[in-house]
Amino acid sequence: MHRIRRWVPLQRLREFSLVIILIIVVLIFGNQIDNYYTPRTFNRISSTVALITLVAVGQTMVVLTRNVDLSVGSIVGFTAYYVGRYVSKNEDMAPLMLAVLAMGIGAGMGLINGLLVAYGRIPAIVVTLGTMAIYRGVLVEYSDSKSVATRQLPDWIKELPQESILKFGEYELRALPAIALVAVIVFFFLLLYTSLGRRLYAIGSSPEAANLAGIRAPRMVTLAFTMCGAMAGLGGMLYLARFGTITVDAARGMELQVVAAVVVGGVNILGGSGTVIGAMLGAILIGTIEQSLIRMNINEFWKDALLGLCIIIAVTVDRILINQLTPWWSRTELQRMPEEPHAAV
Amino acid sequence: RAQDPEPIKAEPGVELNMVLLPKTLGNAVFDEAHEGAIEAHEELENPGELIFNAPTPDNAIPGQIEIIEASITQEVDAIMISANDYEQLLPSTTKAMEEDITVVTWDSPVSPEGEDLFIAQVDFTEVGSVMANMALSILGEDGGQFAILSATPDASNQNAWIEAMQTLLEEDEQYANLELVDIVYGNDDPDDSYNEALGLVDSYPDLELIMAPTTVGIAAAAKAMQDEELCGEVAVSGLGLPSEMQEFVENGCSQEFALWSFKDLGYLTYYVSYLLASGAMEAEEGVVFEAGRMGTYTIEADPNREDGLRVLMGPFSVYNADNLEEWAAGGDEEGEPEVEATEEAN
Amino acid sequence: MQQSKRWAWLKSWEALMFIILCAVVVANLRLSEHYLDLNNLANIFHLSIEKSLVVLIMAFVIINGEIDLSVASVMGLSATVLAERYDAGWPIAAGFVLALFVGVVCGLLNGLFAAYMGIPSLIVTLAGSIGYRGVARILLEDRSVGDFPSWFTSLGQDGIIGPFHITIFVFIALFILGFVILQYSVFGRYVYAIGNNRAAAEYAGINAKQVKVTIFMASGLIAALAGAFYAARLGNVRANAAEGFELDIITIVLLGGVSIFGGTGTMIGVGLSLLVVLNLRNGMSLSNVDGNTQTSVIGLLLILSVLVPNLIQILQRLVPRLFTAISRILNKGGATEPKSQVSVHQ
Amino acid sequence: MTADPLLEIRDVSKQFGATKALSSVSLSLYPGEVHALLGENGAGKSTLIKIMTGIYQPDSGEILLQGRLISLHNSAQAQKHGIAAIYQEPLVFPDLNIAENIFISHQRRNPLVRWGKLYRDAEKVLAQLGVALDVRALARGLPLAAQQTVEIAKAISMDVRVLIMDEPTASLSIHEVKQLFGLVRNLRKAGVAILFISHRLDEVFEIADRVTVFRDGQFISTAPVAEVTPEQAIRDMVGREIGDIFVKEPSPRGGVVLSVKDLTREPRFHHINFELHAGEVLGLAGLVGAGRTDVALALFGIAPAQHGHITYLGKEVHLHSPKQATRMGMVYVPEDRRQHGLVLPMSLMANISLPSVKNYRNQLGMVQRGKEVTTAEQYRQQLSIRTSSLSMPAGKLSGGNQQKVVLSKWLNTKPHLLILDEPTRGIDVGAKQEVHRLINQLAQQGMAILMISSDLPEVLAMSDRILVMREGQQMGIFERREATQEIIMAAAIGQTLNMAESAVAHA
Ligand SMILES: Nc1ncnc2c1ncn2[C@@H]1O[C@H](COP(=O)(O)OP(=O)(O)OP(=O)(O)O)[C@@H](O)[C@H]1O
Ligand SMILES: Nc1ncnc2c1ncn2[C@@H]1O[C@H](COP(=O)(O)OP(=O)(O)OP(=O)(O)O)[C@@H](O)[C@H]1O
Ligand SMILES: [Mg+2]
Ligand SMILES: [Mg+2]
Repeated sequence: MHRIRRWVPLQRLREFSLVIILIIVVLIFGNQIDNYYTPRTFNRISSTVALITLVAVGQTMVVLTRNVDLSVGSIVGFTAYYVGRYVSKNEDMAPLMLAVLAMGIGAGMGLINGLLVAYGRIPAIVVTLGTMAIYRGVLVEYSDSKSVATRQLPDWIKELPQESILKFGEYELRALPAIALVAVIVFFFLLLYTSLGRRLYAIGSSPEAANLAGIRAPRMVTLAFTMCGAMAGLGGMLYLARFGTITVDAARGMELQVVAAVVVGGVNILGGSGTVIGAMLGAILIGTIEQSLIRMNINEFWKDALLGLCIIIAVTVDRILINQLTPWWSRTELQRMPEEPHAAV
Repeated sequence: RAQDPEPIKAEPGVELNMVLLPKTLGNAVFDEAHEGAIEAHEELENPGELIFNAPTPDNAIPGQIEIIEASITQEVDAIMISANDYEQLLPSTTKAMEEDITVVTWDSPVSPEGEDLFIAQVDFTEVGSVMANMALSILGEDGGQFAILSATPDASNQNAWIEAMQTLLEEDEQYANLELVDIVYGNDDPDDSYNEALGLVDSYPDLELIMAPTTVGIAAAAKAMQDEELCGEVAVSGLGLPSEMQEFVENGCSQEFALWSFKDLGYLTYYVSYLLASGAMEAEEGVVFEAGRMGTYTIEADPNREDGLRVLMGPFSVYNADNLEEWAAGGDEEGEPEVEATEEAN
Repeated sequence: MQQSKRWAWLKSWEALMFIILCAVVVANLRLSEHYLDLNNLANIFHLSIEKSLVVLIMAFVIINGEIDLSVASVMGLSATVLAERYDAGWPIAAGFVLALFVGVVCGLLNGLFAAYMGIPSLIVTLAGSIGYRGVARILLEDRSVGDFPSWFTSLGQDGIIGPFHITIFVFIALFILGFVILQYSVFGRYVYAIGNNRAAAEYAGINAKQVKVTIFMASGLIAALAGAFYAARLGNVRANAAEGFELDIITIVLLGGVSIFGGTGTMIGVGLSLLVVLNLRNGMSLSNVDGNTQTSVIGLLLILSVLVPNLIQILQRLVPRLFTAISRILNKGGATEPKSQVSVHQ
Repeated sequence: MTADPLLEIRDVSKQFGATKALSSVSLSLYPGEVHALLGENGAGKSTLIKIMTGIYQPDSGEILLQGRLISLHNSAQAQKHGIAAIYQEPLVFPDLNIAENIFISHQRRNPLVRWGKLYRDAEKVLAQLGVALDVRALARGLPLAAQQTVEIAKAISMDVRVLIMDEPTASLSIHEVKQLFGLVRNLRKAGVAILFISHRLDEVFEIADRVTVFRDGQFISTAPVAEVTPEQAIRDMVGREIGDIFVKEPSPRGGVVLSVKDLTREPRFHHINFELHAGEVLGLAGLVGAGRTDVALALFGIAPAQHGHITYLGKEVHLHSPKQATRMGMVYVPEDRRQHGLVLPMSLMANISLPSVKNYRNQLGMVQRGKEVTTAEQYRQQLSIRTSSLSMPAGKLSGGNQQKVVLSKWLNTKPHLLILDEPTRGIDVGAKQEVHRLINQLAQQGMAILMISSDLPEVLAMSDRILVMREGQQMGIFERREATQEIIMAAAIGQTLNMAESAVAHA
């Protein structure tokens, strides 16, 4: 036990607990739904979750620094639209270049958020509530209320969602989940093994201490927002690939799904702790519940209530699991005053 | 069409401030309606203003109320509403009528006491029969399983159409083999609609058709089938925009879908409102009038709504591989379908 | 020093909001001749009365360091309960009481999970907002219930003093109550203390959990009351009542100078910000500005209202620094250093 | 010391609103010297330090490093110049582990984190300080003294030329202080310039080479340590003579207020037994980490004990929340004022009345500000809290003044049983006397007082009896007359007296 504790830090516990809950959830639904354990279910859920995961990874960067980006839905919508328009006029654009363009636009919007938050010293929620409306407004103006239609898009982008990268029998790893997975891995290492990542944690953990320690918080925060924007931009391109038809309402409300995934995944909304793996697990958990409820043969009007109930049960079980497991894990935890960070926004 | 001798004609040049109030902003169909209204506005040389305004989707009903109230304050002459709710706008539309403002609904009505009349794009029962016919033509004589992907559980238009279709399926022998297995709701959100469509496919392995009486739903469902390479197996049909659906008809994900012209709807709505607000016409059953390029219409009792009056625009355009090419070749730039309406033989 | 104290309030958030409010009012006066119509003045409040009510309690919630995203769903649920019971033959007053009770129970659930289970209120109330709305859907499905007794609808639709509705007076009463409690009572003191430093408050013998649960329950209660008002104003209820209200409500509270991290903000600031937003929206509606642009403008205002004072501060700090640097370059290690009078660091 | 100064402060002034924190002070630091800075609470010491590390910018004046003018706009720049500080209030990153906390400022240099090396290095640094903390453990919830240790480790791990220490020893006991001083001497040998701030004059006179005194933001004097006496230094600080160190007057011992039997919370403390009478001051001594705070937390219901019995005023009680304890007239003055003691953004007046605010209600339940002002004013005078106004946010007070607010806040609840945890942490000599007088006075009025303190002279001076703890165990209870520094120390480090004496002699 000592060994494990030594090499598996406490933070992993959150992920462990989420995996357990995920397994429970899958078992329960498997029991309720015919043909649940099929490759199809897997492919469905993985494709659906991919988009949220990707944006949630970026959001994690921001939330770690004790900020939040509520404009991601609008950024996804805007880039989806813009990239769609752009590619319909420049059909021979290379896929990679298009991705770069999407990330660039997203990063630009994220940069604006970041500058306002870090150098304008405005609370992130205020800035991004504002830019959420503004970016959407810009999209409405820009689009002139026309939508991007599937037929305007080059084939490769339309076919991207059905592209399969890896196949194990009928289980496929499709392009969208693969991209999300790559993002998760990249940012996992970025956060764990680079000093940049550690400083993001430091800033969120204690902004005052970061200031005293000589960490350039404004730069880091701006960077975090920019990365978040870039991920949302990439998300926009994938959104375009997935839905083809893009209206000005594209991805409206996505920010709440993303924030929910991040927070359910154990990223502290007050900053300083959490991992992208957790955020991904959060997205998978909510996505699985949502998708499975769709499959379940119950009255349409009961589904929302059940979804809310499932989420609250899942997070409660998670909390209880963590409380039970923590003493096992950590020697020092027992020595501490039981002063958990209280949760706010 | 009614054959009354003297249709009422509009007198151009009356100064009337009019508000065109669609459900939400940023939806292509409502912009087309706006174009139609502008065309009529110019044709009638109205020196007044044509105001086009709408709320955001997350503030739909209260937003429409705010706009109606603001219009009352501004003492406009007519409000043309595509209502987000059948009853909840009533207090404000009635108030508008009390202030002598003409209230005409289009696309989606309010309860009759809160409007002068309703410009029905098509007959609600007809939508049901068009959908049933499309289902029949796609599934064939032997029939098969199909499901409906609607907008929201409380979208009154969609519910009326679906109900009409269900009645028809039960009553008419012709459709005996069509088995409606489920109705699901995609909330007019591409994401939800996409997932609901896939959920249907997973839940009903023998499903052959998804019928989506909503433009958002049909496009999302078609894309979902395309992504899952199910286009040969599960067909998608319903009410869709040609511009959005062309691709899917070409690649076989959707054989047929239908819609009416929103531009014409806007045009007609404007004409009717102008006639009523200028006092040239009363909103009474049996009144015959001429609506510019669209010809003569009669105000009739609305068979679906007690005490309601309507002007039935019609007809439906059913689009398929044959006429979509024409449509694409002709009207792509202007966004106006050139296809002649294919009246359903029913 | 005396001088600086007297004018110190000018630097406060409330002063800033007041200035913005004046600007908005002046702009409205110039843009629309109808702004001062008594009806319009009543409408400013009346059309957003439900949101305004909930803003009051949301200020408590956020100052206490929590958030309640479920208010809109609680409003919807309470309206639904009221309507459903009425439909089932209960007198409306009984339904009203039950609706309030349901609101309190929702708040209690939020509070128990957030305060006693230690789950972030963001998740709890997000789940709540889905779940409570879901319960409303279960109750009413796709039905709509209306035809309430006229005394009930007249509460929400007819003025009692001129065009001013009784709901406005309820709001004023609650505002004063909220103001006194938050600013002058022991409970208010606790709210601030817990919002700033929960641990220190608990060491001081304050039962933070109890305070939080109380506030969540009050939030449920007020939301339920607002839901009932909504039913009265619209005269008809569907399960989707008040959907999407939470974001507007939170925006107004934040614009009022309440920190999302809790502990700061005043009722006056929130009241002023409410006036700013309502007047701004009204002015824009009268100028026929569409919903999206309205939201964008408020978003921009939200950012600018913090940015501008901060920019001034930053400039105040940078300019002397720049000046120092320049003078240093000019006289090479120069002896004359400008003194900046203002302290900018806090 | 004949060399040029390494760091020089010239005519630095700083004003906060109406408060003139520093007016035209100067100070120079030479390589290889320990320079002590003395001054009353609020004299401007911490402000000067924050200016030296770029946290604050001076309104006027200049900073010279090796004769060259430098401007510091943030602490990163200061670090580049080799200036590092241990701040008065330890501020750790709760979500980072201890190793990372120590090295976070270094990480700029290499972009990749090598975890293995990080842990090894951190262990090395802590070993130098003679402490064994688990470097892999998160810093969240670390006791104050451990936080302070981490801060010290952080500062000494940097390659510094100038090390500033703002009351590093305030929460340490003699044992740790000795370790720290050993380290400081090594640094001095290596040519580091050290600025040392403390209110414990004995420490200052033990370690410092030169002493500078500030008063009310003004420079008063600088002199080699040999040329000043403690009395003189105090006079310079306070601006007047102050009487002898306060002498405790005995108070009548009343009935048993609190009786604790076999109190245990593994692994922090076990089998604690004592009785506390009305009118009695029971000192709780021990080294840092002995578990004293944990006993207090168990009594206050924050971290309840697992076994044992607590009898309070004759009734057995099960305490599980501070509210419950407070209601019964038992209050706890926490050691960590920033986290547990104060609501920093609230006014100092509101902080003082917070636990007893219910007593300030009128019939309508509104708080009567007038009464609040009276109370706050009374404590301001009694404890000489230095502030420009009673509505100043508590966070803007100097460290010692914050501590006085914390004390006022709890004294004002008029409890039966008062648990004090490091009550005079960071309080200057003059005010300390006042606090001691107050404690004595309360005891005379019949209050039972449990006083935890790492300041051994304070424990000896104030207690009727002294309970000594070591690693969670009760080592014994000593009567006032039999207790000496040596005996208590010996018990605290778990040696018999003779061995302890030799240990002290060798250190
Ligand atoms: N940020 C601030 N805003 C306003 N006043 C401040 C601020 N920081 C310090 N002060 C004031 O400046 C004065 C000097 O404070 P400083 O912290 O330097 O004192 P100190 O000498 O360190 O005292 P102590 O021994 O109590 O730590 C105090 O009166 C304090 O109230
Ligand atoms: N300076 C330190 N060095 C190493 N460990 C420490 C130090 N300070 C605290 N700890 C850790 O914290 C635990 C106890 O802290 P706690 O504050 O409860 O004890 P305490 O006796 O009240 O200390 P204090 O003297 O600070 O009041 C110890 O077991 C130890 O693990
Ligand atoms: Mg200090
Ligand atoms: Mg302690």
